[in-house]
Amino acid sequence: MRWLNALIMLLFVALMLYATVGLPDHADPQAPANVHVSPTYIEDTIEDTHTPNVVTSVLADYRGYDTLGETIVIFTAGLACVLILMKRKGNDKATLSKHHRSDYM
Amino acid sequence: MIWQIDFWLLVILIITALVALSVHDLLAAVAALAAYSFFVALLFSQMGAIDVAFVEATLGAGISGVLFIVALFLTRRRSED
Amino acid sequence: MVAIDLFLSRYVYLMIVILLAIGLYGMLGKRNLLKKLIGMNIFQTAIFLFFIEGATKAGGTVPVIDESLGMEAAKYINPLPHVLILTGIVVGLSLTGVALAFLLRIYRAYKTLDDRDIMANMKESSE
Amino acid sequence: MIKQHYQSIIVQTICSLLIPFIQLFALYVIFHGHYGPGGGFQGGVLLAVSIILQRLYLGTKIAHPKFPPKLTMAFAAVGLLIYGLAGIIPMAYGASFLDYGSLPLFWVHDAELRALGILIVEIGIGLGVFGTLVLIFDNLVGERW
Repeated sequence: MRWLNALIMLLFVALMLYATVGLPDHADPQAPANVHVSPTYIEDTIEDTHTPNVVTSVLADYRGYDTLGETIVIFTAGLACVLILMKRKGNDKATLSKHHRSDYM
Repeated sequence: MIWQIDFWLLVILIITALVALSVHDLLAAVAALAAYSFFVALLFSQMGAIDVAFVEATLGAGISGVLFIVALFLTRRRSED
Repeated sequence: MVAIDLFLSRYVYLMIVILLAIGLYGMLGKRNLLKKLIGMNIFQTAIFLFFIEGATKAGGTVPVIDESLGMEAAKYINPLPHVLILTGIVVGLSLTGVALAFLLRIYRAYKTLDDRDIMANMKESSE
Repeated sequence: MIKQHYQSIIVQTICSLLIPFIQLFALYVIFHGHYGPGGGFQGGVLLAVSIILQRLYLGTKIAHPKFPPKLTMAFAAVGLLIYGLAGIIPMAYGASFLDYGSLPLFWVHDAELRALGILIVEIGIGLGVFGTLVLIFDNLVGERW
């Protein structure tokens, strides 16, 4: 088992280092991620929204749908926390016995 | 971007990550994880992402540590490995 | 000189790969469930570092528009990965909260956090 | 676990002095998010930190009547509702979903209306994050009340 873990980690590191070769250089202004859509956001933010902080205007205006889904995810996580830790009906001792343990989990 | 500061912050990051995984006392591991999060926040602000640094410093180094410690006191503090 | 240039353009990726490997080791190699969770946090933060590293530009400053600096896109770093990672960090914390709730539930049922003990206990109870 | 209050007068004095300033700073972070680092997520987290600090130093017996745990779910739901209404109300006026430019506030104009819409949405996000984080903390602690 230990050798299997070591092998998986070695393969992972080798794959990641191989993938690093194709990435753009450190702080390259002409990298593909920096030239496609973000210049539009930076140049239009004052005119469109009067908001100097570009991160806020992209977060709440240009990509507001994304943030709506993310807020729903956080709310769902809170609900899941309540439901997991809720005290169930019937006492815990009975559900902890060996016969019912698979049902309990 | 001053590359010396960047490099040494990354080295400190690796050391704190190894410490967080290798101590046997889980409270010390959680403290090392909070220190790791704070150094990540420093690195984010060094890279120019101030909003992300703010959120990492409040969430990763603040509330995350509190939640881990609450779960720790309700379970067991020692770990075997 | 070529070696120094190559190192200066790649060292952040190298360190991030090391951090990813440490997080993966924590998730695979450690037996305590809380240690596995700490490893997951380290892995997650390394991915965030990779995204923020991809957003930097040489000669760019913080993405808050300053009137005296002008409006050209080359003077500010890329704000789009910052938005994605901002939401990613908050989702990661709520994920940690749900994982800790599961951990408390497991401890209440099995009285241990060691995954070999939990597996032995499950095998024993199913027989 | 934290039913009783903390038995040190120094900790109690410092925490009770610190909490109003944390809440003021959280409101500043939410409302100043247009011009500097900050916004709904950070402000909501700071509000949650102030409530969690109050629960830690006063103990749940005294701190729960000050901010009841039942309210946290309501805060999270109200935050999500504010966000959803800011998305749906423009649809009634013929615009698309989440288009703040046609919110029914007729005394502000185009770009300023969008800035106001961003502020409304940030307040919604802040309330949602605040409610959810305090909810998770209460449920994790609440095993041995």
